[in-house]
Amino acid sequence: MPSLTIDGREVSVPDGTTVIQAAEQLGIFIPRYCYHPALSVAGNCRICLVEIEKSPKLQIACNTFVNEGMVVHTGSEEVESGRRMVLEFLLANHPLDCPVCDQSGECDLQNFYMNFGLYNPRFREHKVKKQKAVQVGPHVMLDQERCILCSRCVRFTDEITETGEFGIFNRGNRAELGVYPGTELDNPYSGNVVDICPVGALTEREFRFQARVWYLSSASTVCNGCSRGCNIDMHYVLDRPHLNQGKRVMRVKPRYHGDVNEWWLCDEGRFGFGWLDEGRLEAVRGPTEDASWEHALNVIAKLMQEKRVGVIASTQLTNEELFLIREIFPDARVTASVPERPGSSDDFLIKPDKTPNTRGAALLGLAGPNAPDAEDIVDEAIAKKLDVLWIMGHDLVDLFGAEKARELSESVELLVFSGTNESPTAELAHWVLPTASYVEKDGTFVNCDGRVQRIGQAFPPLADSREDWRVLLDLARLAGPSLEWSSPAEVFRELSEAEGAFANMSYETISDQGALIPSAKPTEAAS
Amino acid sequence: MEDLLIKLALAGIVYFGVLNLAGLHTWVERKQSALIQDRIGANRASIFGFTFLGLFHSIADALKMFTKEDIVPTGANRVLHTLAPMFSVFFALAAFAAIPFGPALEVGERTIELQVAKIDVALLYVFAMLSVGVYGVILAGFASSNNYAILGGLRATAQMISYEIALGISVVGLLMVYETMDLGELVRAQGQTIAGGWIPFWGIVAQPVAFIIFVTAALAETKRTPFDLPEGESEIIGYFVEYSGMKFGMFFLTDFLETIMVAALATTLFFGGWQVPYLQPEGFHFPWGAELPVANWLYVLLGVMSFTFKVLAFCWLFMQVRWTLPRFRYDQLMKLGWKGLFPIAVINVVVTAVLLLLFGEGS
Amino acid sequence: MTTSSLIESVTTEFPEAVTATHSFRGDDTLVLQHQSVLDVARFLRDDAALQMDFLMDLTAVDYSTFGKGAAPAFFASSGVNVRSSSQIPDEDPWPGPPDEARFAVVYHFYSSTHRHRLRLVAPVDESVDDLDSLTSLWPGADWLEREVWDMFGIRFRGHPNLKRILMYAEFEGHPLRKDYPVNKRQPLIGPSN
Amino acid sequence: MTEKSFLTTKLDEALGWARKFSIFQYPFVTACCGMEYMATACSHYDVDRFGAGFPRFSPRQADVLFVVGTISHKMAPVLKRIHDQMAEPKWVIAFGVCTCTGGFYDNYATVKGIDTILPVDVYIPGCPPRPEMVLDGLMKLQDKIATEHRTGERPAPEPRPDILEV
Amino acid sequence: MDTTSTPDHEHAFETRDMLLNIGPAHPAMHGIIRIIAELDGELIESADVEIGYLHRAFEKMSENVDYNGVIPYTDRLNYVSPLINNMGYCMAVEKLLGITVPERCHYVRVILSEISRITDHLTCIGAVSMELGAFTVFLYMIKAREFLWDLVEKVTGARLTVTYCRVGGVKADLPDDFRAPCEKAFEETRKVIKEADALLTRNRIFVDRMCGTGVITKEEAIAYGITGPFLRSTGSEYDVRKDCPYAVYDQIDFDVPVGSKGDNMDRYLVRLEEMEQSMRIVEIALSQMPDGPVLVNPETGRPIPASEMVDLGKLGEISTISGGCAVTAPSLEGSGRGAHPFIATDEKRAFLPPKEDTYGSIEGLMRQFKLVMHGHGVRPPVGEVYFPVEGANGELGFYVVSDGSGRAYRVRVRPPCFAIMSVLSKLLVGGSLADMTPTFGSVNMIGGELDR
Amino acid sequence: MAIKVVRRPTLTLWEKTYLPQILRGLRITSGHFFRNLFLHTAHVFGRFKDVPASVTIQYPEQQRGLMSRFRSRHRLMSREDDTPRCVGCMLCETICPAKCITIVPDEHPNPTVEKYPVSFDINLGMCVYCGYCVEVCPEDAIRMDTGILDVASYSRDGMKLDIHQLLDPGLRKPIATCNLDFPHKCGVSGGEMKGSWNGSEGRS
Repeated sequence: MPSLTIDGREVSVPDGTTVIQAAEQLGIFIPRYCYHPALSVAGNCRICLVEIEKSPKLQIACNTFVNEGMVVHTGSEEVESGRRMVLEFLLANHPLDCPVCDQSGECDLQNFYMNFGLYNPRFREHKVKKQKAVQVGPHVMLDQERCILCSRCVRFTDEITETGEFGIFNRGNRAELGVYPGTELDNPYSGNVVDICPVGALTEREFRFQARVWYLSSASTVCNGCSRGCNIDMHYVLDRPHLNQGKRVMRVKPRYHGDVNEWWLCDEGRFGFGWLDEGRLEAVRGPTEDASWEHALNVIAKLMQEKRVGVIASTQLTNEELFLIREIFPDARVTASVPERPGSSDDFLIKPDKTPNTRGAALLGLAGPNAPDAEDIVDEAIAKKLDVLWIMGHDLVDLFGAEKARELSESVELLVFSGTNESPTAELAHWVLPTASYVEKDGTFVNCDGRVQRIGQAFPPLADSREDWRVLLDLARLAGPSLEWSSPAEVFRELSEAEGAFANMSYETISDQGALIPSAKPTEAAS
Repeated sequence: MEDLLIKLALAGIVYFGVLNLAGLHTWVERKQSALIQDRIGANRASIFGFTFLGLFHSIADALKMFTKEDIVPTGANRVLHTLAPMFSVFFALAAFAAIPFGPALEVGERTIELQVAKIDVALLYVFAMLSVGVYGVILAGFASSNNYAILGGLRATAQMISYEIALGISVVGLLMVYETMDLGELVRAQGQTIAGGWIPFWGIVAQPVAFIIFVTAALAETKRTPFDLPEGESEIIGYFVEYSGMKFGMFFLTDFLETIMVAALATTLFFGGWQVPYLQPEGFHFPWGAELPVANWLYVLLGVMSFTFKVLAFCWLFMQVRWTLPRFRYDQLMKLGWKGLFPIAVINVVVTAVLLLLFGEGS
Repeated sequence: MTTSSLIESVTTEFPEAVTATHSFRGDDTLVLQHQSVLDVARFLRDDAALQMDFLMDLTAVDYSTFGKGAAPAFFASSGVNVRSSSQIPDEDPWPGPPDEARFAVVYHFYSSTHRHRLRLVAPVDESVDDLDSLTSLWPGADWLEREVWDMFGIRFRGHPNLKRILMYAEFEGHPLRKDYPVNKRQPLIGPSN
Repeated sequence: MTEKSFLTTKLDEALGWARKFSIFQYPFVTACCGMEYMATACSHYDVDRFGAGFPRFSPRQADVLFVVGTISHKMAPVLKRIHDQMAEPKWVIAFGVCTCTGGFYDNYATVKGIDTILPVDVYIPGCPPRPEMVLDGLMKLQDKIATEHRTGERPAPEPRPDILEV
Repeated sequence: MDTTSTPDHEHAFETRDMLLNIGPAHPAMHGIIRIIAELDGELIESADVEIGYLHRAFEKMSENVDYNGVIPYTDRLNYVSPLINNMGYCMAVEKLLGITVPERCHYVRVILSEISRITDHLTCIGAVSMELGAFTVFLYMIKAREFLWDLVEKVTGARLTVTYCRVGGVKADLPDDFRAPCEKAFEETRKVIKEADALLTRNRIFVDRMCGTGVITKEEAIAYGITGPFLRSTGSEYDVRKDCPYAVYDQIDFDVPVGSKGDNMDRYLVRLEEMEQSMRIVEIALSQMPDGPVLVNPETGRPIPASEMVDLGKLGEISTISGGCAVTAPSLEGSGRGAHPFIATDEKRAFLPPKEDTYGSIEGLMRQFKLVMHGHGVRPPVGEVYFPVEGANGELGFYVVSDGSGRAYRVRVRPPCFAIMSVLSKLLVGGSLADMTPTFGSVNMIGGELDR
Repeated sequence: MAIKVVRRPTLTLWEKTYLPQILRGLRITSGHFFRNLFLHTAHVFGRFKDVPASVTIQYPEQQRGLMSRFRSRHRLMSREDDTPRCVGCMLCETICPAKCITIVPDEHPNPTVEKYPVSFDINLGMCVYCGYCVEVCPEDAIRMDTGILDVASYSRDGMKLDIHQLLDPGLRKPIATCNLDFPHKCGVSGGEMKGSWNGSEGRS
């Protein structure tokens, strides 16, 4: 354990640590372009220069291993001037692209320049022209002029996805990044190269020119695309509806979580947010024209008390909502166990189970071996053993075929559909309740590893839609003895008391890292 | 019958002239203030492409005000509210009847006095009309059921009553000098000359102090700046705050009518009315001995023109004053009226009396 | 009077009332317990060496979201800290907002004789009702305190007429509090007379 | 066209002409725009040239309500009342962006454009509008008044946000 | 016009005080305050002053825009002398940042804020005289103001809401041909002041109305925190420009006019004299300010149209354009690379680069973006400062708290007329209704500043 | 410190009679009156044309010269081929304190241009003429030098300018069809996108 001094503060780190890592432990940020903790060290950008005492020249922090008694200065005048030189070189051929570059605002060239750049440029030569706006894959655009050849993306495709599409061609100031001829950057993780690109060379095809990054607000949440539960940041814009055709969510970025997804996110999760703003249910629909929430809830509450009820809940719902369903419908036939066709999967992030909370539903007894099967409930309903059936988000037409769905809607007295988006089932339902999507509400999911993670509300529900938990609580208030809870946090508190698996958990302890369910055996190590 | 026709004709001429003059007055006021203030003033209203220096704006104003909605505020006394502006205009107009605006015209056998009503105590009549006019203002203030209007009305009342006294006393000296209350006679009396014929013996010569008092008090009577307290816009907006449309227009008109009235009075009392210097009914008698005979019609014409010119000059002066001075404060106004003008006017009368006693013809 | 002696003379007089001092960018500041504001202010005004005859300004700051502003989306993903515009240090760095209290009532004093200025900061919470009004010392504090009440909802003990001044009486809430959204409009009120 | 309707039309046109050139304004001056309002009214621009030289401080006597400057929620009822007090026919000019749309004061205290509480005839944007812009707006109002009398009806109300209940 | 309490005819014979509701829409109230006065005849027995009718949430808005974004809002604080507000705010933020600006920039700010002060006093005196009925004086004053506004427009590109100062400098240098029109405008102004002086100062009507009305003692004024001409009329000599000099006021020789009685007359005279002193300051400043950029300067290079420069820059042909000077939009005159060192601070993280850099180099372009993008911009260190300047009405203080982000955490203005207004009801009581106008007029209440 | 105590006027007895000051005042105002009257008359006869009789600028016949720096209505600069110089970098939209600029950018087929504004609207009803947009534009694409001052309008919508009007300051009315030959989607220009989106518009 060598200990060293960085900017006057002492730290002990394991052997083989680099200076940049040691500094990070102290919370000292050393600028970097080529260095990325997940990738091998290349040491070619030279921006991470630090001054190490007794060393004649400035050293790059990313490739210098710590020694006992090392004294490092990261902010001295000499260091800054060294970095200034590096920046001068990097900018010498950089095009004047900030106005059209999607990266400006989160561009490390801009950031570092502002901190210690050379404000009055000395380099006054013609810039080398290269190819601009090359589409290298279905999701990624490349601008060779902006590239600073840090090779992060090359290393990513070589080391993480091991697909190796990228390469650096030519030499000197003609060197340029590109994909190998005949290949295309189409691996399922291609979006990640955009994240790791420190400048605007690689940009997202989908996000391209939709909004400037400084308009974006960010909310941290968890991807609902599969049971992996990757941590993500949802970037959205609410106050500029003229952008991106009025869609609120602009893009999704992975959020670092060492045990779940590290820095990465699959393309499916990254670009699969379109449904949040498209084809949404916006108003309550019912048998009458002037359907309203109050009306709908009254009808449902009334029938609920008197008739035989079935609920097909969804594993897209949060634990709190599933718990509420269980509490509110004690006598009903309730299940969240719906046979979905397994999707694609790999051994990196993507899981075959495409819903985020199967594990949670199972813990609450709504899914898994003990829970009734959805198809059975539907059959019971068709057989008139149930009068009221509430479908939460599932598309029965897709699951059991149009014929059966139609039969169902005719045989039950009341078919309620609640969900976020239009679906064929919604057409058949008697009452359609628009509910909030997962970014519009608070709650928790349990991922495949048994990690309880909070999703957190990013923005209020669209139009007249309401969060499921709010709907359920309102219903409970109308139907029977009132539940005293008024927020997901309170529901969760109750849940943690009621369910052993969630014992001693609260939103505070979950925080942004999630909490492992003690009983959950780590089925597989997170990669 | 013929007399009646002549009277009617005279009345027609006078009121046509006065009302037009009042209309013109709005234009003059606008243009004059514009000139004083380095502006241009209204100049864009045009009929068939002619603008006549913005003269049509006055017509537009009148037309518009006639057709503007008339509002009687809730809580106001409807009858009094309607009556007040009419009061004002009526008495302002009535006063003009006694003003002689030219020498007697001889048509054949007839001698026509250019005066609508020949009243022996014309001066009293005019003052009476002016005083009654204040009721319009008081009623307006009272009937509007608005605190600002009441304040305006109260101020107007106090102001007019206080200044009326000074006004009345200021002309007493004049009466003593000319020994008549008939305005026609008064004017004729001012046709004499003194100092060897060099100076016409006008009221201003006979009573210079009275003139200043008279003009000041008369300005106060007309509520013109610097005495525009009843309508002091920046303080209380005015007694007519609740008036709209033509009723407001009437107050507006009254304002100008009274200005003209006062100008006419000042002319009549102190500037020899229709007298032209050195012009006697037969012709000019210049002090250096030259004479120039003038026909009667020319004499009358010159007289009327002289009168009109003098009135206009006074109007100009009043407006010039209006655009020059700030406004008095209420107590200062009262002080000026009671402690300034009133005693001076009295002293003036006494001095006049003493002088007349010593040097007068009667002595 | 120099900076240090100005602060010192108050600290020696009120050793337990003053909780912190600094003079960031040359502005002498005393952080006080709010109970002692009246006494300190009286001392400032009457002490011959201080003679702070002007109460220049009286306002408050809602520190409830200080340093908790939502990070813009791009910082979250880039991971890069951007330095503040200026790194020009001050000899006496600003110690930061008062820790526990939500609000800080800020007084600026000036002495026309000695030409020195002093800032008093009194941290208070919403519930505090023993912050004394300075109206007894400076009549000019009347409106200033009313404004603080109006904008922040901080009460002053002994104020003769603590009612809204800038907003209308029907207005609900205190707009300069950080939890009041900037464009949250309330229904228009009808004519009040 | 019959003789009579010809006459009334002519009369109406004359009336339109009169109203166009006799504009007594009620300046409802609240803020910065007042400075430019002064500039417009004074010697250099001389709004009197358009027959709009008389500011009447009684709404009863005014034809055009000049709303000059930001209207706050506290002020809105007063403005509304003054508009109600004005005698017909009356027009409203929104002077400056604060009155047009609320401008950049989009906050708890301000009204987002006076057209949310009154009908507005002419909008003069600018912050504050230069006197030339004001005179231009005034001429547009004059056009509107004349058109109104020529065609016999007030031009259809312009689209504007729903009137809020006051 | 807004009135209360209809008289009750039934009790007409009881003597009662009349409750008069003056404002908020009243010609003398400049629109935006309301005085509920109890009248005994013409005497005001009690007066309740209500403000807030122009509350536009300046302080709240300032927390929601970046540092330079506050400047347009400061224009509209005291909208009669916006440049002083600009200057006060910018200097407060500069103090917070710990940066200084070039000397010429200081002089430019001083010149413009003194011109603003003249326009403010012109408007104030004009308004007072108008309300006293001397309408012509008002028109003369506004006429003179128009000449001064021409100067302001020439420098800043706007007549009233100038948005001229920036954190760390000013938007543009003075134009080369500034001196001559300035002299011309001052000549006109002096003429007007002389005329106004002749029309008013020794006119007994005016003197009677101004003398002895709205009297306040020095001690009272200080207790109310009153500053500026209002305080100086009482004989106190407190003037921020002299007592706590900022910018270059300590290098300029000028007099502080003070009164003796503290009545409306004194305030009128002090303002009249202050205009003269302000003109003197401008003249001195013009003569002793350091020279600006030399126009034919090899440094500034040959002129290239801005659009050409942008296109060449985009094509990477830097060598063609480097060293050239951009011919920019006319509203950006005087802010080019040549003028930049004279009007802007050295601190590059606070001030936009000259247009040549933006158009012609990636460094300048990045700096431009960094200073504009939300969350980047000018980011002062955490801290709080208070910075006073002498506004037209008195001490205009800006208290700025920063939490280190791109937006101010709190901006507080110490509005000079707030203090004066708080004493107004006291000044009115005992006077007559007619005294209200000169007293209120001499307060020179500016709604934007009072209510913010 | 230089203190100057202002001299209060002490009126002489003669001045206390009001008269001297009235006369003096009348002299001044009459001076203006007669001077201007004389000059106006002289102008009618074509004399002394170079001495103005009044300071009034008779807008609209007479236009007061604007200072070169004056910020008037905006315009968008165009390239040689009449397409806008604007690349939709949105700095102006960002800095605009009034949020009166709305830009919808899109991809331009020409990779050297890359980005262009599909719509560029300025709501003059919001604009405060601060000039920040011109100051921050890195492309010299927007200027405020048209000198257009007749911006008054009969409706809120009349104050909104779309990209066509901004490109051609002479254009007063929105044109129905697009005659610009750059890939400009006329369909979405103008005010269509504004406010149509649910939930974003705060209710006032």
